[in-house]
Amino acid sequence: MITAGMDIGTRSTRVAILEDGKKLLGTARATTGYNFAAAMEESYKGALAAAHLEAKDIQYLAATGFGRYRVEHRDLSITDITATARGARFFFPNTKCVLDVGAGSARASKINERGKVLKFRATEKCAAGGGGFLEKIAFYSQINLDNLGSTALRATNPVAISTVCSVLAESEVINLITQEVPLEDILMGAHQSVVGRVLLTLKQVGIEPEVTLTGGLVENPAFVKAFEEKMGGKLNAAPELYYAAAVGAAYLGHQRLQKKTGGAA
Amino acid sequence: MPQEASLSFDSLDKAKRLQGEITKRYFQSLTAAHKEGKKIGYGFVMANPIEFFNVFDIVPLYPEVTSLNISYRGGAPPLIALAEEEGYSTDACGYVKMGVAAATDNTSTAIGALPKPDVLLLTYSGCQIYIHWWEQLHYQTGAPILTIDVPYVREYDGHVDPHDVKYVSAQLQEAIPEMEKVSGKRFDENRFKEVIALSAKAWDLWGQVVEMGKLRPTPFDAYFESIYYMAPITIIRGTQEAVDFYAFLLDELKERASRGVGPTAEERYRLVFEGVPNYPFFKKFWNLFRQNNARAVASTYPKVAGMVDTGSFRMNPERPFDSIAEYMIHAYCNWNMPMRTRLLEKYVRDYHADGVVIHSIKSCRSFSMGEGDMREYLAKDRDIPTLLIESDHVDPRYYSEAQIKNRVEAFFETLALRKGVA
Amino acid sequence: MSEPLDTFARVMDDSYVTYATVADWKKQHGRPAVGYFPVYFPSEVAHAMGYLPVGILGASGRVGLDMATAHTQSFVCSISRSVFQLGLQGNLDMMDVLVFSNICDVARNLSGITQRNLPNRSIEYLHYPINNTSAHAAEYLRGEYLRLAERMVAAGGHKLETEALRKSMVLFNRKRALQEELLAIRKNTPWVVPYTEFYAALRAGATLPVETYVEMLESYLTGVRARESRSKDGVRVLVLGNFCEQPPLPLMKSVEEAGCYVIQDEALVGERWLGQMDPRSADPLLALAQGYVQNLEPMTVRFHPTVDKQADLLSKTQRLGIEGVIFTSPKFCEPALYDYMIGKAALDKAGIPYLHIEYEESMSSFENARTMVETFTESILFD
Amino acid sequence: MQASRSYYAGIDAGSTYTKGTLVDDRGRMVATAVDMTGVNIVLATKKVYGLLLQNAGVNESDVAYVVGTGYGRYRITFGNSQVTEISCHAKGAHNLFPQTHTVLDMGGQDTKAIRINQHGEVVDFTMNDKCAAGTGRFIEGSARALGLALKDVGELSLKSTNAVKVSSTCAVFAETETQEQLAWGNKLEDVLYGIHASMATRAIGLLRRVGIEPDITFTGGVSLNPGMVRALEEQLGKKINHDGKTMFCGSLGAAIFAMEKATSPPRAEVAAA
Ligand SMILES: Nc1ncnc2c1ncn2[C@@H]1O[C@H](COP(=O)(O)OP(=O)(O)O)[C@@H](O)[C@H]1O
Ligand SMILES: Nc1ncnc2c1ncn2[C@@H]1O[C@H](COP(=O)(O)OP(=O)(O)O)[C@@H](O)[C@H]1O
Ligand code: SF4
Ligand code: SF4
Ligand code: SF4
Repeated sequence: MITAGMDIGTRSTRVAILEDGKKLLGTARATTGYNFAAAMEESYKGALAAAHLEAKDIQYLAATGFGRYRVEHRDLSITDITATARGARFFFPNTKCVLDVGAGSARASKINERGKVLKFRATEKCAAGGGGFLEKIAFYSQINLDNLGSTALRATNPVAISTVCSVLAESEVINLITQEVPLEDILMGAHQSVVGRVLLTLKQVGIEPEVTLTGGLVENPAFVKAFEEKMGGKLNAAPELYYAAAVGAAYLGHQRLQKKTGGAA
Repeated sequence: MPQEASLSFDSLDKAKRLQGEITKRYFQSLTAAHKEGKKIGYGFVMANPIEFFNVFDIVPLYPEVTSLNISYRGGAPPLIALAEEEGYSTDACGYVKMGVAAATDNTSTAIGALPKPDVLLLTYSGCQIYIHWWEQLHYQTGAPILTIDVPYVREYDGHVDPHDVKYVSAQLQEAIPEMEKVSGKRFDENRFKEVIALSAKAWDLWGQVVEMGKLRPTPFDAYFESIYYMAPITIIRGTQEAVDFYAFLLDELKERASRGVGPTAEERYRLVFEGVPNYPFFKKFWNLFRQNNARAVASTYPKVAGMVDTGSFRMNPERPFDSIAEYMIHAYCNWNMPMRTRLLEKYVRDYHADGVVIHSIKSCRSFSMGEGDMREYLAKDRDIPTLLIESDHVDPRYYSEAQIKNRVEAFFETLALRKGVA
Repeated sequence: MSEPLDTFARVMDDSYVTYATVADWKKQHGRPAVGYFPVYFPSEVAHAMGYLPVGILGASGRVGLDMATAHTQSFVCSISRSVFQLGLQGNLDMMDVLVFSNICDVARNLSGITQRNLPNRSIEYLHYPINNTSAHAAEYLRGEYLRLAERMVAAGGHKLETEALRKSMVLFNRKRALQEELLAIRKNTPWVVPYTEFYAALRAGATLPVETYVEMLESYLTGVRARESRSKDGVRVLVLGNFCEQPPLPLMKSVEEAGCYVIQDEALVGERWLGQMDPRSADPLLALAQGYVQNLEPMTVRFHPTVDKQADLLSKTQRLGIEGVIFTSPKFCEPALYDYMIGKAALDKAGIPYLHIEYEESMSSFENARTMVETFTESILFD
Repeated sequence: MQASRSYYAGIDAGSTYTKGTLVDDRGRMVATAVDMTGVNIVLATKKVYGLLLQNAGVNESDVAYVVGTGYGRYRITFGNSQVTEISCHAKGAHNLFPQTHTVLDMGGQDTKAIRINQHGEVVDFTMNDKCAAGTGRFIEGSARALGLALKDVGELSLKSTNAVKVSSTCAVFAETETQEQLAWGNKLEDVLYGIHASMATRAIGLLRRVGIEPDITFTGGVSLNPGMVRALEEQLGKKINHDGKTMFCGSLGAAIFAMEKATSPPRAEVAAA
């Protein structure tokens, strides 16, 4: 049984293909931009290619993310909170808390052993924290996003950036830059500031290990480190978790399909 | 009204130290209260009938006073974080968040662990968040709420209907049995009158202090220094100690005036301030003005302790309940916005000020909602240079130094132009 | 059937900005109108004096806030700014009297700045007592009503006569009884009346003259009773927090689309929340005041020394068969945010699922809220 | 060749760009220069100053006085004094458009409304408050979400025939807001114009705080954005002054201040920090 999950996020569109809800056959991503259709097609084709499959092989397609209703040939649509929870458990079966950090905002949820969401919180306006802020900071400091985390890790004396609204936090960063505070200290401070907001959301649902991080920031080592330090515990983070929502959607698609066909593979 | 007198200009600055000692003793009395078998009553600064607490020997704890002191020492963030983890919004008043966090089991603060309330006296005047705050504490600690409903001064000409005074006065009397129950003390009318007589003396002296701002140059900063000086009128009013303090302060300021010294090297600008100060960055904030040789000659914030300079009330031992009621009704934030706006304008005129600074805090809609309109009126209709800046009184996350500095500097650039041209 | 509904929809539509219904009524009757800011207002008094009482409920994003922005800061709720904007751009000109009250600091200060900026108008402020344990509270409120009545005479109304007041009380009792019936229908068979329809029917009641409204609501209810509709499955939710600033309808729609039935909410709660008042009382004005003071149904912006909000919430969820509670708070609305904390603590203890979302009357992006509501429903429905 | 020491420079070290302007002894704009501010402000200001001299073809020794402005004004090591960008934008706008009474400056992180008198002096000013909604960041956020270049956003929005209502201009949620409007099936240009219109409403709110008196001059980086110009003009119902040079108003004003400071006897000095 081959199922696919498609996650249309504000920044990127991601596709994952699963076999029997167990084996990850392939993934791909594309920038969402303003042409959703193109992003969907690109990522879908990419995942098929990675899985060495053709379109007709896909028996079920589950869509998630804010653009889920735009996927016309979808069989099912699920919210990204539900999908991410299942995806996190797919990779880390002992996950109790999921923390999904995207470009704009973060969501924390507490889940049970079957991956069902028990409680969740999303960051609200004015206290939102996400990867987008870090991207801006990378832009000001004229460093590549890929190197952002590793540069921040060199900090010896991170400065606190405490402003609430993350746009105003940018002004604070700029102010620090004008005061010639060492760049890596500012960068680490910026990471810590996102960590603070996101951790607050996690605390509001109640921290219970294991905690799994999903979304764009899994690729940022400084974020992971700062988070673990502040939380005082380990965070599951792996590059595959970037696709957690898509994988979770494909997984739920598989379950659904199984129910419909009575489990006959 | 931070506890320590950490800024001193010259030897003529003993009153601040004295105030520091008073506040310190007050905090000690809080921690000791339960051990000494006394009851703790939580109360608000605005319109607090402290005389009413005094007469029952209930030790009043003002979470606003404790919070600002904690905040002044940089102790606000952990308390605010604790409350936000509970689920309180970033948009909620910082005082409430600090208050509920400090009343949570095993919480220590920058001024020690605070005792829990035995009674919550809800003197609802000037701020409706007071109601919600006490409700939170009620559900959190189980302490009973005793309500005194204080109507708003809603006539734009300041008229207060006699039925308002009657209503408040009646409620105070209705509250006596409850207070007797909580405190285990009987109400003693003679003692009540004595306390009120002392309170009246302190008010009178404090009123004279405030008026010193009219001198040119002013011997004190009527905003930044008043923050210290207003403490005793709030926390120990109705005692001889408070009377002595204000007599001492008045002498000190007269002495300063006779020697021609004041809070800045010279007096280049005379300003009127509106709004709650910024406690976490109190000195930095003050410095932005001191550097420019600007002194506050009058301000509204210290009047939250009582509208001492508007003739709105007089403590009178012969009319104990009614005079307290009048005092409670005339809390600064219990005045409607047009009255508040006109008061600022009057200050500018009476104190010969060059401009107005409005420090608008995000936590407090009671103070801040409408300050934009005040600015609009003063600047546009009255051509009074007016600066509006925003931050918060306790939450350092809302203080953006670069932004504020920029605005303050630009304001002084325009003031300089005016004075240069004039 | 569709006739009352069309009227409700049309009246709702013009109650955002234009208030055409009010203008027409004034032209026709040559009598004054009084606009009131949420939550509660003694419409009986206004009606008895020949006024048309009109709820001013915010513009729901249909006006730009450029003028309001010039006078207020950004950290206040949207309804206060949109109402101020409506005032400044002249949309409230047909209200001869505007009334504010002590629901929160924002609304309170708004009265003053409105007074300063709309000078040739009677801007009144009513203080509703919060100490309902005081023996003097009802008497005090009666005094407030009299004071208001005096001002309303000055602004062009009739004198307040006892008999007229009794008649008005009968009418408004009828209005509330009919609204109760509508609420009962939603409680028992929520699939029969979609939320948007329910809301329009309620909202029209804050604008239409009560005589017309009662008639229309009766005919609407007759139609509804005759409706046949298969019962549908859905999660029964209680929505709290929408007592003042009105949530945009698409937001409430998405709650229903996600599979929830809003069994009860606080929309326009001030219109319907006082039960029956005794028109035969020797002093009907005092009866009206007592109705307010002695009503023990909690409301966020009304403090009650004698009511346990937590116990009340739990008993309500039980009584109504509620499966989940959705707290909606207008952005920057402190009263709603604090009541959320009180309610949340009770629900946590009782193990009842709940969700918290923030909204603004003018919001144009619903995706975040929608995702949360859908997830919430999924988590209640599926295992 | 002019006599030496008859040029005056203004350097505006902004949050995003550092701008420089050189004027001659009659206050005429001689040259401009611009570069990203980046992390090293000292370097950026030096570089822009160098570029400026190069563009004008004059030597450093020909410059009599340099005034710094912008957030990084205290980092301008070669400057003689500093003035806030509020006074500078006023001065600059007055220089370019002498009839100006109201200035709207939209930069990267804040928006300012300034009322000025006939001498280009600030009478009243206000800036966006603690909320950053409606600043240039919103456009940047949308542009990034859509993968568009900043300079194309305004152009594209001009194609709009049916602007979408985008009421929230919370800069933090710019991306979500923009993408969701597209997900509803709205046209790209209509969404973009909706964004500009909504930002214009907020900016006009700020202008109203100080009072709108003609002429209105639009300055700062966002004045290069034609979508914003159209939205402002539509809502104000009148024309606003702007041109390719209005982005340099801050540095131009600083240069004029430099000229005034160097040539006139000191008036009531402003005690800066
Ligand atoms: N190579 C990378 N290194 C570090 N961070 C990255 C990298 N790629 C993406 N990110 C971070 O991930 C965020 C985008 O997350 P994503 O999950 O794609 O967003 P969304 O779910 O909103 O579409 C960016 O804002 C950025 O901070
Ligand atoms: N070519 C352009 N087209 C449209 N907008 C532009 C262009 N260049 C800059 N901007 C806008 O100008 C802003 C920066 O303005 P600027 O006045 O330089 O700000 P600051 O003084 O804070 O550095 C950017 O956020 C961007 O929105
Ligand atoms: S821009 Fe910042 S302060 Fe303004 S609404 Fe958005 S998050 Fe809040
Ligand atoms: S809202 Fe204002 S007056 Fe009320 S408690 Fe908070 S800071 Fe004090
Ligand atoms: S929405 Fe909330 S804050 Fe705004 S006026 Fe209503 S009660 Fe007050």
